[in-house]
Amino acid sequence: MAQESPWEITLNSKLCKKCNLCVAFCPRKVLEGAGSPIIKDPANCTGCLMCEMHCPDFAITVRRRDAK
Amino acid sequence: MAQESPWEITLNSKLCKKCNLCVAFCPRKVLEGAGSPIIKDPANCTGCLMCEMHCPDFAITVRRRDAK
Amino acid sequence: MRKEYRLAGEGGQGLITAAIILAAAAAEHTDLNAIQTQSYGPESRGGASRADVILSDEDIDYPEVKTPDVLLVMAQEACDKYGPSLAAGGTLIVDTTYVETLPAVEATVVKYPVSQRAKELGREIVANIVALGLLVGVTGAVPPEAALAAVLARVPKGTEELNKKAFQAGLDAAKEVA
Amino acid sequence: MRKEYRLAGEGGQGLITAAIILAAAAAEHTDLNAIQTQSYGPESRGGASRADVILSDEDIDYPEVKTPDVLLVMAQEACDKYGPSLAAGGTLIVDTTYVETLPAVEATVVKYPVSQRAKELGREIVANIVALGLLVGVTGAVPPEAALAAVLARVPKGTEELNKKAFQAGLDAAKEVA
Amino acid sequence: MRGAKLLQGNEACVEGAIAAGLRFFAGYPITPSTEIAELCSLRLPQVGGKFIQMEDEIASMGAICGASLAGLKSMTATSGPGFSLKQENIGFAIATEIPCVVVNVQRVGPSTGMPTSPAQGDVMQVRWGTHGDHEMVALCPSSVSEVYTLAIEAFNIAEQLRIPVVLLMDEIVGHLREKVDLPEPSSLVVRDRAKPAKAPGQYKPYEVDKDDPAAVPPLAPFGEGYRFHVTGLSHAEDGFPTNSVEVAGRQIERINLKVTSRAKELAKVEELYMDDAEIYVFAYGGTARSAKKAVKEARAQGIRAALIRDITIWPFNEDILLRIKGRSPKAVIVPEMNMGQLVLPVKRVMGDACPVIPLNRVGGGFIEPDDILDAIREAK
Amino acid sequence: MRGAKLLQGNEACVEGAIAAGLRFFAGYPITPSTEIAELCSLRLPQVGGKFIQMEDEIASMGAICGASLAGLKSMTATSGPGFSLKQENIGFAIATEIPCVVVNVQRVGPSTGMPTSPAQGDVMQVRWGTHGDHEMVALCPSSVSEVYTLAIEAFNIAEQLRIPVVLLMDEIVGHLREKVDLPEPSSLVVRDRAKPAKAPGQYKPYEVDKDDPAAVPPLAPFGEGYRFHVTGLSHAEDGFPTNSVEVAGRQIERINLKVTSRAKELAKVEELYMDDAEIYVFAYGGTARSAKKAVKEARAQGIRAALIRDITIWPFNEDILLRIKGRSPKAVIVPEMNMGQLVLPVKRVMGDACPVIPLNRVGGGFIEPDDILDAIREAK
Amino acid sequence: MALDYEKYLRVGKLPHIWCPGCGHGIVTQAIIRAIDEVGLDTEKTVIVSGIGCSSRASGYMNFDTLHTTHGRAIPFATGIKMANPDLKVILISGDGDAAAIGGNHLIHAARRNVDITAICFNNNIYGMTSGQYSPLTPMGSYASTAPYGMVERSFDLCDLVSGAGGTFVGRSTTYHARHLTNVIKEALTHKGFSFVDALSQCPTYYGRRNKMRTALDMMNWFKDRSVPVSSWDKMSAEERADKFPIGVLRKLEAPELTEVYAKLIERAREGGRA
Amino acid sequence: MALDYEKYLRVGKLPHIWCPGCGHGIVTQAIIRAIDEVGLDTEKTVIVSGIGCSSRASGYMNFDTLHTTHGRAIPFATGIKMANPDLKVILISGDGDAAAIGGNHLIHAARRNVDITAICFNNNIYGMTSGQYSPLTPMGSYASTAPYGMVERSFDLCDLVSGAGGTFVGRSTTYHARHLTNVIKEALTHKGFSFVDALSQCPTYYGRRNKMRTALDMMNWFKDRSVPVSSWDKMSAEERADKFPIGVLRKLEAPELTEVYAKLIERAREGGRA
Ligand SMILES: Cc1ncc(C[n+]2csc(CCOP(=O)(O)OP(=O)(O)O)c2C)c(N)n1
Ligand SMILES: Cc1ncc(C[n+]2csc(CCOP(=O)(O)OP(=O)(O)O)c2C)c(N)n1
Ligand code: SF4
Ligand code: SF4
Ligand code: SF4
Ligand code: SF4
Ligand code: SF4
Ligand code: SF4
Ligand SMILES: [Mg+2]
Ligand SMILES: [Mg+2]
Repeated sequence: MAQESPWEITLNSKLCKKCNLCVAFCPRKVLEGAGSPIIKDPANCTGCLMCEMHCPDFAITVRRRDAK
Repeated sequence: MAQESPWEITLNSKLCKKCNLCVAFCPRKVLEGAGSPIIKDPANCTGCLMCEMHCPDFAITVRRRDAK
Repeated sequence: MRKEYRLAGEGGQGLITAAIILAAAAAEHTDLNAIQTQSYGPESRGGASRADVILSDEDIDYPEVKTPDVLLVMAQEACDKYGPSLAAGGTLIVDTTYVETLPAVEATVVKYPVSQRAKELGREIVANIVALGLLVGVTGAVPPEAALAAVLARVPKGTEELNKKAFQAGLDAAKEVA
Repeated sequence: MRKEYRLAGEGGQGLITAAIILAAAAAEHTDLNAIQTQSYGPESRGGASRADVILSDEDIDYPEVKTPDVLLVMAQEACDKYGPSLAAGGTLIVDTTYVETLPAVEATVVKYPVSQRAKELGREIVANIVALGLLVGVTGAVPPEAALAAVLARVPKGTEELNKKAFQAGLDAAKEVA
Repeated sequence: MRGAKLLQGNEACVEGAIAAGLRFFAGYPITPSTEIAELCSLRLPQVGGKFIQMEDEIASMGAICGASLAGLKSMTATSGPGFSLKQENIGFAIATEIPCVVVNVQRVGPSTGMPTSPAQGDVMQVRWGTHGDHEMVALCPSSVSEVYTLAIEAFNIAEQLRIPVVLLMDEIVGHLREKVDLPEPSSLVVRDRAKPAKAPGQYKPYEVDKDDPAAVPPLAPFGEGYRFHVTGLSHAEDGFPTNSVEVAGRQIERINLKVTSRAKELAKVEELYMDDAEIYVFAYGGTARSAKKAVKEARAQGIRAALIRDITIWPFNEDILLRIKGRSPKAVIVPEMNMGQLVLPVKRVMGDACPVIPLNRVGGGFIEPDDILDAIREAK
Repeated sequence: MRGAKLLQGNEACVEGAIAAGLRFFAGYPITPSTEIAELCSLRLPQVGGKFIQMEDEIASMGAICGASLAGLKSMTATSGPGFSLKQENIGFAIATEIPCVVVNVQRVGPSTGMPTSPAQGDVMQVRWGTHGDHEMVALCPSSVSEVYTLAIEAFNIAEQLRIPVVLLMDEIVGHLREKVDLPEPSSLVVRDRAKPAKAPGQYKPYEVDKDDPAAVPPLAPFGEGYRFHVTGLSHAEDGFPTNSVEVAGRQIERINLKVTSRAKELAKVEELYMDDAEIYVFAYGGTARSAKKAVKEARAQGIRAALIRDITIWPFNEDILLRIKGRSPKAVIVPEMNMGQLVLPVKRVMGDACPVIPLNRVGGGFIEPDDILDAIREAK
Repeated sequence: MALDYEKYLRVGKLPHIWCPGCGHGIVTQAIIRAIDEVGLDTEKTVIVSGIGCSSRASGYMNFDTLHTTHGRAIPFATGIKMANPDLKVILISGDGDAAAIGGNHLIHAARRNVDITAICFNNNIYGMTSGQYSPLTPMGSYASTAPYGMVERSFDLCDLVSGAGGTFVGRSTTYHARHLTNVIKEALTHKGFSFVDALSQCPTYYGRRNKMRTALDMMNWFKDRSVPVSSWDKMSAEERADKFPIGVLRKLEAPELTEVYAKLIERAREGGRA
Repeated sequence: MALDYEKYLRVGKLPHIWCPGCGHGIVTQAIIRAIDEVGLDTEKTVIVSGIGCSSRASGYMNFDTLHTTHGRAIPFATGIKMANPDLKVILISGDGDAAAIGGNHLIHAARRNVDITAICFNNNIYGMTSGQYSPLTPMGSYASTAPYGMVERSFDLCDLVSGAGGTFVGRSTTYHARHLTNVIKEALTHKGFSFVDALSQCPTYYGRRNKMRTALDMMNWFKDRSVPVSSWDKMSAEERADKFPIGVLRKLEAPELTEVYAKLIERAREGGRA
C-alpha cells in the first residue's frame, strides 16, 4: 500500500464544474475522471499545486497536512 | 535697375494677416516688412515658393509670368 | 384554444431549439398562432433553464407562460424549479434519465428515459428531438408531420437522418408510455 | 439710474480688461451694482469686439447692453459696427489714432489720440488704461480713485507704475478735451 | 422569406430593414439587441450590403451617419447604456439632417440594470436624450410582425424627413418568437430620400422653402460632384456656419417643423372598442399586449373599456386624446414598465377632463393583464 | 474672497463649490463652461484638492464617481455635447448612489450648435437624458451670487441624498460678471454624507429602511475596511447583483423616492407680486432676468403680473402652480430660450385652468423684457 | 501552499457565473495569489472592473470592489487613485472592455502613468454577450458577428500599451498559471501604470466556433504559441510568426501621476507660480 | 508653381478664422498641394474633420466636406469609406480631437487598416477652447488648465499609431512645409490607414504662455528639434533626447479593410460559409 502523502487534496463539489482541467494539469496522475474528478492516487501527490492553480472554480485545494 | 524676374509675386491684402512668416522664410530677402509685407526686391525671386508654402493665409502666391 | 408548453432542463440540452421547432411547426405548417419565449442571461447560464411555447387558434395577446399546460423536464433542478408552475390537470413529461424525484402535482405524468434513448441512437445531443417527438406524440400539440418538417428545416446539415430517427423514437415512445 | 457703457475695438487692445476694471471699480469700491459682459467666440477672434458694462444704483435685471449711453471706439471697424448702437444723447469717445470716420450720431463726441498717447508713455499695450482714464474723466462713471484702485488690483505685477501713469494720462486728457 | 414564418422580433427588425433598403449597419453588441447585429453581419453581405462592428456605440452612430451621407440606407441597434452613448451623435444627425434608423431594444435601467429583463424606461430619453432643441420620431411595435412593418416605416420616415428615426422596442418584443406572415415584396412601399434636382452650384443642402417652411431639402450623396459642407455648428442654408441669431433660429425652427407639422400623418395608433367606451387604456409596446387582453376581458365582463395602442409614441399623439377628451371619459389608464413616463404627456393633454391613472412596474416584471383589469375595474 | 466682488458666474461656481467642500474636479474643456475647469486647476491644489483633465467627458464623469467613492466631494462641468456624453455615467451615479455635482452651462444646440451663445435647450435632457427610470435634482441660478449659493446647495443635496445633482446654468449666467457679496464662511451651511454607524460586517450600502422607505443609506468611503461592492447592475441591499424583480424593483423605487418624497423641501422659488396677480410669468435662469424686468414694468403700467422664478427646476415644482391654479389665473406665460420645454410640465399641472403661453426663442438670441411685456399685455 | 480563499474571496457568492472551463477563474485566482504573495493590505486595496464576464470577477473578491460601466473602469480607477493615493488600485477588464469600448482610457492611463495595475482577461471574444468578435479576435476566425470569418486585423495589446507610453507591460496565459501569477506580482510592485495581458479561454463562445472543443484545447494552443520573452528576443521574424512572447515585455521608470501631483499641491500651497 | 487656390479652396469663405501666424493654414495648404500633386479627383475626395481650430479646415476646402463632432471624425470617415470605397477619404483633426477624446477611434482605424489618410494638426494644445493642455502638451509646460505646469506625460502620436498596428506613419512640421507636403503625398498614395503627425503652431495659446512669442519662434523650435528619420535611426539614446524624427517612420503592407470586405461580399453572395 502506498505511503500517505504529506499533501491533503480537498475537492469542493459544490463549486466544481467538472471541467477536468485539474486532471489534465496534474503531472503525477493523482487525479482522474471525466465528470467529477476523483482523487485516485493521493500518495503520488507532490504538492505542486498545478491542479489548484488551474482550477477555474476555486474547487480544488492542496494543503500540507502538518500546516495549520 | 534690376532685371525683371520671371516670377510674379501676388499678395492678397484681403487675406494677409501680417504674420510676416513669408518675410522670414524668403531665402532671397525679396520680401520685407513688419506689418503688411512689401515686395521689395522682386528681381531677386527664384520662385522657390518658400513664402507661399509658409503663408498660413493663402495670401501670397508666386507664379511664372509666362505660365497660363 | 390557448395551450402553453414549457420545456425545462439544463443549458446545453437543446431545449430552446426544441421549443423553437415546436413553435415553428405550428407557425409554418398549421393554422395555429405560435409564440416562443425563453429565459435569458445569467439565469440561463448553468442551472435550470426554460423555453416556453404558446399555441392558439386565436390571437395570442399576452406572450408569457405562467402555468404551462404541458411541462417537459429533463433535469432534476429544472423539475424542482418549474414543477410547481404546471397547471392543475396538465401533463408532466419526465426524462427519467436525469429526473428522479417528482413534484407533487395534479397532472398526468409521462415518464421516459429520453436521454438514455438518445444515447442508444448514437448521440445524446439528439435527446431534445427525442423529447420533442415524445411531447408531440403525447399531447398532439401539432401534427407529427409538421413537427418533423420543422425539425428537418432547423437541424444542422448532415444530421437529418439521426434527428429523424430521434424524432421517431420519441413518437414511438409516446405510444409505449400512453 | 442705470447707465450702459460699451468699449469696442479689436482683439488684443485690452478692452475686455478695461471693462472688467470699470465694473470692478464700481462693484468693489462703490455702492453701485455692476455687470460686465462681452462678445465671445468666433465673433471675438479678429474683427470688431466689444465689452460692455452696466452700472446702476438699482438691481440690474436685464444684463445686456443694447443702446449704450457711452461708447468708446478704438478701431474703425468697431466704430462702424457699434456706432449706430449709441443711445441718442449719449457720449462717443473716439481713439483718433485708429478711427477716422465717425458715424452720424446725436451724441457728445470726445476725440483723443488714445493709442498714440500710450505709445508716448512707452507701450501701446496700456492704451486700454489711458482709455479707461479718459472715460472715467469724461463720464464720471466711477470716482477716479475707485478706478485706479481697480486698475492696480488687476494689472500684472511690475506694471503698476506704467498703468498708473496711463490712467492719469487719460484723466488729464479728459480735462483737456472737455 | 415569404409565407408564414416563426421569427424573433430582432430578426424581423433586420428583415424589415433590408426590405426597406438597409445596406449599411454599424453596431456594438448589447443585450437584448445583439441578435440584430448578428443577423446583419450574416444577411447584409448577401444583398451586397455592409456590416461593421465598431469599437463602441458612439462610433457606430458616427459610422451610420457617414455611410448615409455616402448614400446608403443605414441603421444601428442598441439598448439603454449604448443608447445613452449615442446621444451626442444622434444630435448631430438631427442637426445635419442625416437619414438613419436607430433601434433601441429596451432593458431595465438605470445604468447596467437588468440586461435580459424587459422595461420601457427609455421612452422619455428617446424624446429628450440629446442636448438642445429637437423633435424626435419614435415608433413602438407590440408584435413581431409589427417590428417588420415599422422597421420599413422607420426607414421611409427617416429618408423622407432627413431625420434619425428611433425604432423603440422592448425586450419582450425583441426576444419574442412569433408567427408572422410577411407581406409580398411587391406590396411594400419603400421610399428613398429626394436627391437634388439643382446643379451643384445651385444646391443648398439646408434650403428654406419660402412657400413651405416645413419642406425637406433634398440630400446629395457625397461623391457626386455637389461638394457641399455638413457641420453640426448652427449653419445657414448653404451648410456653412453662421453666427446670425435669425439664420440659426430659422434653421432650428425648420428642423423641428419638419416633424411637428407632420404630426398627424405620422400618428399611428390601434384603437379597440372606442365607440362607446368610458374607460381607456393607453398602452404601447410589449405592455400593450397585456392591455389588449385586459380590455377584452373587461368587455367580456361588461365594462366599457377601450384600448388606445400608441404606435408612433413621438411626436406625441395628442389628437386621439383630444378626441376622447370631448366624450366625458371616466378615466385613462396608462400601464408602463417604468415609473410613469408617457403618462406625463397623456396628463398634459387630458387636462382636468378625467383622472389619468398611471400603472407602473419596474424591476423587470411584466405588467400582467390582471393588473390592468383590476385598474379598469377600480376606475369604473 | 470676502466683501463685495466682481465675479464671473463660472468663477462663482468654483468658489461656491470649494466653500462647500469640493476637493476633486475632473473635466474636459468646453465652451462656455471652460473657465470652471481652468479655475479649478488653479484653486483646488491651493486647498489640497485635486484637478485632472480627463481624455473626454465620459472619463471625467467616471473619475468623479471614483473620487467620490474614495471619499472626496467631487464635481465636473461641461456644456451640451459633453453633457450628452456624460449621460451613461450619470446613470451609473444615480443607480449606485454616488454623491457628486455636474455643472452644465448651456449653449445653443442641438449638436455643436453655437458654442458661445446662450440657450436653455437642455432642460428636459437634464431630467431624462440617461436611460432607465430615475429622478433628477437640478438647480438653475439667475445671477452670479446665486451661482455661488446654489453650488453649495447642490453639494449639500448631493451628499445628503447620495445622488448626482445638476447645476444647470446658461451662457448668460456663466459668462456674466456681476457684483456679489459673498457670505461669511461661518454663515454657510455645509453638509457631508452620512458614514455608516454599523460595523463592516453589518454594513449594507443599499439598505432599505422599513420605517422610512425614502431613507438614504450611509456611504462608506473605500479604504476604510467596509469592503463592499458597488455595481450598476440591479442590486440587492448588500450591493450585489440580483435577478429578483421584487428586490430590483424595490431599489429602483427607493432611489426615486429619495427625491420625490423630498420634492417640497427641495423646491426653491422666488416669487414676486404674487398676492393679487392675474397673470403669471414662470421663468428660470438667465431668462428670468428679463422676466423680472418685464413684470416690474407691467406693474408700473398697472397690470397685475407676477413672477414665479423657478430655481429648483427638477423635481418639478408642482406646488406653486397648484397654489395659483386655485386662484383663477388669467394666464401663465413661460418664456424660455428653447422651443418650449419646461412649459410642458407647467401645462400638465395647470390643466385646463387657464391658457399656458409659451414664449420661445432659439438661435442664441435673448428673450427681451419687451417680448415678455408684450405677451403679458396680450394675455391681459 | 493552498491559497486562503476565505480571506480573499466572498466565498458565499460562489459558485461564480462562469462556464465550466472558463479561464477567468484561473486569472482571478492568479490575481489573489499574487496579492497574497506580495502581501497587499486587503482593506487598502480596491478592485475596479468594467462590464463583461471577466469584469464580474470583482464581485467575488473580498475588497472594496467597483463594477463600473462597460469600458470605463479606468477613469473610475483614476479618480479613486487621485483622490486617495494610499489605496492600491487593481483593474480587471475583458479584451472588449479594455480594448474596444475602453481603448481610449487604457492608452491615456498608460500615458499618464497613474499607479494602477490593469489586468486584461483576454479571451479574444465578447463572452458576456455570447461571442461577437473583439479587437483581439484573430483575422479569419469565426464569431457570431463574423459568420464569414473576421475581416479586421487585431491589436497586440502589449504593443498598444507600449506605444501609448506604458511603463510596465507583461503577458502570460492561463496555461502558465504560476508564471501568470509571477507576472502579476511584478506588475503589482511596479510604481506607475502596469498592464498585464492575461490570455484566457472562452470555450463556450470562442473555442467551439473555432475548432477548439475544450478549455484544454485552448490552453494547449496558448502553450504551443507562447515563447518566453528571453527567447523571443533572439528569434527571427519567421520564427516569430504565429507565436507571441510571454513574460515582462517592458519595464521602465517614469514619474508617476499622483506623486507628481502631490508635489504640485505642495508648490501651490506655498504660492508657487500659477 | 503656385497652387490653384480657386480649385481647391472655397475662396469665398476666406479669410479663415485662424489667428495670425497659426500653423493650421500652412498644414491645410500642404494638404491641398499634396492632393494637387498626387492628382486626386476633387469630386471623389471627401474631407472629414472633428471639432477644433484645425477641424475648421474642412469648411474652407472645396470638396464634399464633413465637420463632425469632437473626436468622432474617424467613425464617420469609416462609414463613408465602407459605404463607398471609391471615395478617397481624408481626415483632418487636432491633437485634442485625434488623441484626447478621439484616441480610441484613431487606434481602431489603425488596427482595421481602413483606407483613410488622417492628418493630425498637432499644436500640443486645445486652441479652439483657448489653451487647455492636451495629451500632447509636453510635461512642465504651461496651459490654462496647467497653471503650475503640465504634470502628465505626453503621447508620441507616431508610436501610438504604430503600437495600434498602423501601416503608415509619418511626421513633419510647418517649418518643413515642402517636406510636410511630401509626407502627405506618400500617405495619400498608401493603401490602408495612413497617419501624419503634422506639427503646427498655436502662437496665441501655446506660444505666448511658453516663452515663444511669435509663430516664427515656434517654427524654429520645430527646426531645432527635428531630425530626418534616416539620421534618427543612427542616433544614440542621448543624442535623441529632446529631438524627434521626421519623415516616413513606418510603412508596411497589410490587408485593407474595404478590400477584404469586398471579397467577403463575394463569398456571401456565392453562399459561402456562414
Ligand atoms: C455601453 C455598453 N455597451 C455594450 C454593453 C454590452 N456588453 C456587455 S459585456 C460586453 C463585452 C464583453 O466582452 P469582454 O470585455 O471581452 O469580456 P468577456 O465577457 O469576454 O470576459 C458587451 C459588449 C454594455 N453593457 N454597455
Ligand atoms: C464633446 C465635446 N467636448 C468638448 C468640446 C469643446 N472643444 C472644442 S474644440 C476642443 C479642443 C480642440 O483642440 P484640438 O483638437 O487640439 O484642436 P485645435 O483647436 O488645437 O486645432 C474642445 C475641447 C466639444 N466641442 N465637444
Ligand atoms: S479543475 Fe476545478 S472545476 Fe474543473 S474538474 Fe477540477 S476541481 Fe472541478
Ligand atoms: S498538487 Fe500537483 S501532484 Fe498533487 S494533485 Fe495537484 S497537480 Fe497533482
Ligand atoms: S518664391 Fe522664394 S524667393 Fe521668391 S519671394 Fe517667395 S520665398 Fe522669396
Ligand atoms: S505669410 Fe501670408 S499672412 Fe503672413 S504676412 Fe506673409 S502674406 Fe501675410
Ligand atoms: S461565456 Fe466565455 S468568457 Fe463568459 S463565462 Fe462562459 S466561457 Fe467564460
Ligand atoms: S487659437 Fe491657436 S490653433 Fe486656434 S486659430 Fe489661433 S493660433 Fe490657431
Ligand atoms: Mg473577452
Ligand atoms: Mg490642438
